[in-house]
Amino acid sequence: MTTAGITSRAHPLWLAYILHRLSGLGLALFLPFHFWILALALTDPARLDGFLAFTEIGAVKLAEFGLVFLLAVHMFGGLRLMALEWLPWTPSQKTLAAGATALSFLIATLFLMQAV
Amino acid sequence: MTSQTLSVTIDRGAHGRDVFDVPAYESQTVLDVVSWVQQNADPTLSYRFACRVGMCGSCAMMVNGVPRWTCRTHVSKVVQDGAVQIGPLRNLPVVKDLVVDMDPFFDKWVGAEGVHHGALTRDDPIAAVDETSPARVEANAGIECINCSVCYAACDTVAGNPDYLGPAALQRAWTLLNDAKDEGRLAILDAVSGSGGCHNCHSMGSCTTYCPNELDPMSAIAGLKRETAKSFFRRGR
Amino acid sequence: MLSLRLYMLQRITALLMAPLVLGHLATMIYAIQGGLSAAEILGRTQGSVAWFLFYGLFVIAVSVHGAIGLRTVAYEWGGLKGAALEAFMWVVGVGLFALGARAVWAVTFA
Amino acid sequence: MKLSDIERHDTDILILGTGGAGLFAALHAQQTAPAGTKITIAVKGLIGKCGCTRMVQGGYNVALGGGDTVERHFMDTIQGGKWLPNQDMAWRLCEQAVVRIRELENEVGCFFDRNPDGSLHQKAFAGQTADRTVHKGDLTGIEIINRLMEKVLASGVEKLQEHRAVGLIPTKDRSALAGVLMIDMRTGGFRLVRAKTVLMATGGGPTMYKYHTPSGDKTMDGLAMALRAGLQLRDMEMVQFHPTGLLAGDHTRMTGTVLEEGLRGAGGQLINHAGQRFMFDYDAKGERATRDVVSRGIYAEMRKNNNPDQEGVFISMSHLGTDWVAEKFKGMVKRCADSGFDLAAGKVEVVPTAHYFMGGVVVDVDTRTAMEGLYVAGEDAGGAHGSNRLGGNGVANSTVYGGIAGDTMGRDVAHMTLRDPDEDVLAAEFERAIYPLTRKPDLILPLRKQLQDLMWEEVGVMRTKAGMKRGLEGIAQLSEALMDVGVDASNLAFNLTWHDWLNLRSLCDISEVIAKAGIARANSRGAHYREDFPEDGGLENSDFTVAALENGEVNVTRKPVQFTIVRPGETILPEGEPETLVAAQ
Ligand SMILES: Cc1cc2nc3c(=O)[nH]c(=O)nc-3n(C[C@H](O)[C@H](O)[C@H](O)COP(=O)(O)OP(=O)(O)OC[C@H]3O[C@@H](n4cnc5c(N)ncnc54)[C@H](O)[C@@H]3O)c2cc1C
Ligand code: HEM
Ligand code: SF4
Ligand code: F3S
Ligand code: FES
Repeated sequence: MTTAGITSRAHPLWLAYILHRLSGLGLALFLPFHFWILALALTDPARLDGFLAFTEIGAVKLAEFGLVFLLAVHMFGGLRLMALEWLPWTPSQKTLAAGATALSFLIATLFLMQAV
Repeated sequence: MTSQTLSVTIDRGAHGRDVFDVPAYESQTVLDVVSWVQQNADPTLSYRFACRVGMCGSCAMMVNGVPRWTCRTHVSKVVQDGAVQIGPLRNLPVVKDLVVDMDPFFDKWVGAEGVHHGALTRDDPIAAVDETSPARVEANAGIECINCSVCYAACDTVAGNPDYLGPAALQRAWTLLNDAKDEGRLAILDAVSGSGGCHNCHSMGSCTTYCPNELDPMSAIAGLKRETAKSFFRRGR
Repeated sequence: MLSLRLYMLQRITALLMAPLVLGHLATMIYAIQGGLSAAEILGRTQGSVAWFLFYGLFVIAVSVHGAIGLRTVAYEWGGLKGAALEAFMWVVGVGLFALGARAVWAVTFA
Repeated sequence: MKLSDIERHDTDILILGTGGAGLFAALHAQQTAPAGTKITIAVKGLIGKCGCTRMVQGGYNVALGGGDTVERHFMDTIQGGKWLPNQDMAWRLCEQAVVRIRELENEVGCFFDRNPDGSLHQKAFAGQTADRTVHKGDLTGIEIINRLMEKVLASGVEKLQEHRAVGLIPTKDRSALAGVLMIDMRTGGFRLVRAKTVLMATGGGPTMYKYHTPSGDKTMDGLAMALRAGLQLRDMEMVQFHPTGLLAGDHTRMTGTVLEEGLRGAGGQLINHAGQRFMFDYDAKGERATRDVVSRGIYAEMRKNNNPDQEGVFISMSHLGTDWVAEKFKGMVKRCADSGFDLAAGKVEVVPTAHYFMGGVVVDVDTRTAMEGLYVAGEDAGGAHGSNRLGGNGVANSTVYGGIAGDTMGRDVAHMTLRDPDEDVLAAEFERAIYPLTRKPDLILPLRKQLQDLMWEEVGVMRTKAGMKRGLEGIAQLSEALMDVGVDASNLAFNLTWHDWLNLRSLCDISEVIAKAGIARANSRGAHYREDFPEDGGLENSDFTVAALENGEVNVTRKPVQFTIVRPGETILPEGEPETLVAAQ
């Protein structure tokens, strides 16, 4: 009940935290699926091709983009975190947080642009 | 001013919520509002305070869902459309109404070795301390903590992880680690490396954001992570 | 819940993965030019010790990293404790590793 | 609730209160008591988080060389107290403070501010002839109490938090203390704790004044209990007013809280309703005069103005430079800003505010009282300060004597046993505490306000016999009225309103003693100023008041001060010592 108040007043560092967690969760949920598809190369190359062709479809493409985005967000979020924890600390971490997210977004978008 | 009133909702745990109309004044803190209710409207309302000037850290509550020291929170800062909602501090067991049991907070304070480990005695002279030395500056940064538990209430890691020592206790440990007079280095590093230690912190920074004294437990905890990581490579634990 | 050891493992695997992820992303960006096909993937990776090591390391790191990460979330948000929590972590870790190893094997030496 | 519902609990050493005195006693008792001695600490709030030691701003007086000596500290204390202090107690205070500060720094781990060369930084409060006050910024109390608190929490003493002592229960023959009756505030239940030795360190607290600084939990409970137990109380007319308390209206708990002394020291100006500086009309030192003098100056201006819409005077800092003030007095400026006042650029309305109580239980230099098994230290004990406490001597007193009490109890406990309580007294104290639960509930606040106004008007900064007589009558009426006000007894758990009633009960009882002692002293000394007797009555003939309950009546007598170390007009400083070592401001 009281949690709501805190989150509704979320500040940049908390947003960075929740983004990192959700992206990590998303990745962890996606990964088994990703592995399973790749393993099709062993058992059923035709179906793998089927899936890969699938990626040309808009919705799937968006999902793929989402995954890369997750990976980028999570990775830069993670690197941000480790910088925060281990490098002599600068007070401008909010900027750092924002910067990292922006950078990851940039890369993801780049990816998308390349892909189309 | 007295013609105006505030609509004050107070969370009373199992008894639900009560709404009171409280006269508004120019100089009025959230603690004053709560006191007015107890002194004039509902004599059974329970809350805790002592110093009334932000020194004792016993009056913290959730105000509109945010942890705050109530004696130093002017109503005008929190009032929204003439209304305020007040509840007991988060992450601690409620004794009654707005009173929480702070023992877990202090047990963890002690559990983080948050106590001076000295080798000198009263028979020794007072050691010279260079206040500008980096270690002292670092130690000094967290010294004004009033153990109000606001950071502890703000932290979602505490909410999800009952073992987590929490920001204030870990900040105290960091202060001691940097205190040249303290001899408890290994004990502290062990205490903050255990299952409830600093490594549980996700640097979500709510502690630093809400600390009423503008302290920065998040950075203190980062300091602990650094030192424990170093000692991990050196000592292998 | 996170002891120093798990924390370090999580961070070390994260650091390890950073270049791997970048490498993986770069390959992907390069590879999807003109569409993906099973043959294309296999053509690149089949029989390559380098790719085997690359993705093998990736899989090990991600299993360890993901398992520890999910353990934290399961504890904080799911209330999983004690032996159940440890079991959960191991199942996730071993599961991810098994699936990943199979995939890597599939695209390299199978 | 029945008498038989009282839970019974035994311990060896019981400590009431967790200010500097209580916490130090706990640490020292552990060091001196035989192994296996059980130590229990009971407190009205949470350990270390209530009381006034935590609120100490300015600092801790101790002579640490650089020209300053224990002798000089002692002479300042005696002169500041206008020759009324118990000289042996004052001496011990000054002498032991030197040990205690090393203990705080070395064993307890306190941080204190340093000079560039690494030594302790010391400054001078008004009334001191040397830079003597050790401090941590202007939050010295937080540092001292937090460090003590964590030591005590880690030491494993038994904790009875939010336990309010309501009665001292003696043995049948009344010669010794058997135990203390308490209310477990969290449940509303009663607990009788028997102990071989008990330290009372509940810290006085003159909160019966309209404007007051102490924390809300301090309401003279200890002295009221001691009075009922038949103990002698000395110097009870001596209430110290701090000149600059915040004035923010009577609906806020901020009113009365201290604006620090350093503001005046740094050149802060006091401005009256007409916009004029006035302190030089009263004293050559202007705003920098001692607390009692400035308090009286402000009070006189307030009386001259006599305007209910603008009661106080103003403190103004802006001429010193807004930025400089904001930087130098960061904490104070922030505190004012949180309450809606601009200290750095604007002016803030202030009034004298009741700050400290010099009076207290008669004890010996080892904190023993006339009652075997009962020890008293800190603000509850009388004698060390006489008629006026120097800024910085308060926390020194509570920590020094708290430690001594712990040592003394630790040694005495070895040859003491648990005693049986007088069940009649127990029953009476119990009845007294539950009395309001049997009456028809009504508001308590109006009575408390009336008492506070009355004490402020008639037994406050300036006093006359006629005024104090009116005060006494008023107190009697309020006391009676209180007995007609009941408390809703449907839920006694954390029932603050019940405790408000008990607080007011203690305050009424001690207010009466203050007024009677004030009448008994027909001269002016330190904090006690008689408009009808402005002279000091001759230092050679100094005597102190002693109040005690006799046949249910408060009776005040006077006893001559024993000049055991130094006589008025003399000094123990070596010949040729300069009057003051503090550079003139
Ligand atoms: C705002 C302020 C600033 C001050 N600044 C200075 C300064 O700069 N230098 C200086 O030397 N002095 C200063 N003083 C004075 C100093 O704080 C006191 O002299 C000293 O701390 C008293 O210590 P104590 O241990 O006797 O009492 P306290 O620290 O007041 O502790 C009393 C304890 O007893 C408890 N208690 C009360 N009633 C009961 C009961 N019925 N049952 C159980 N427990 C009870 C209280 O809850 C509290 O824990 C200041 C005081 C105030 C109010
Ligand atoms: C370069 C790549 C990666 C980096 C740098 C990285 C970094 C991190 C870091 C530092 C944490 C700790 C967060 C904390 O303590 O708050 C973390 C948590 C986590 N990671 Fe990663 N990670 C990476 C890749 C992955 C991948 C591929 C997955 C997919 C399984 C993943 C899943 C998780 C999960 C589930 C968490 C737990 C989230 C939490 O505790 O809030 N990570 N990551
Ligand atoms: S760090 Fe800040 S919020 Fe946390 S307990 Fe200390 S003062 Fe309160
Ligand atoms: S809010 Fe909690 S997660 Fe860490 S940064 Fe502060 S302790
Ligand atoms: S009452 Fe002490 S901090 Fe608020």
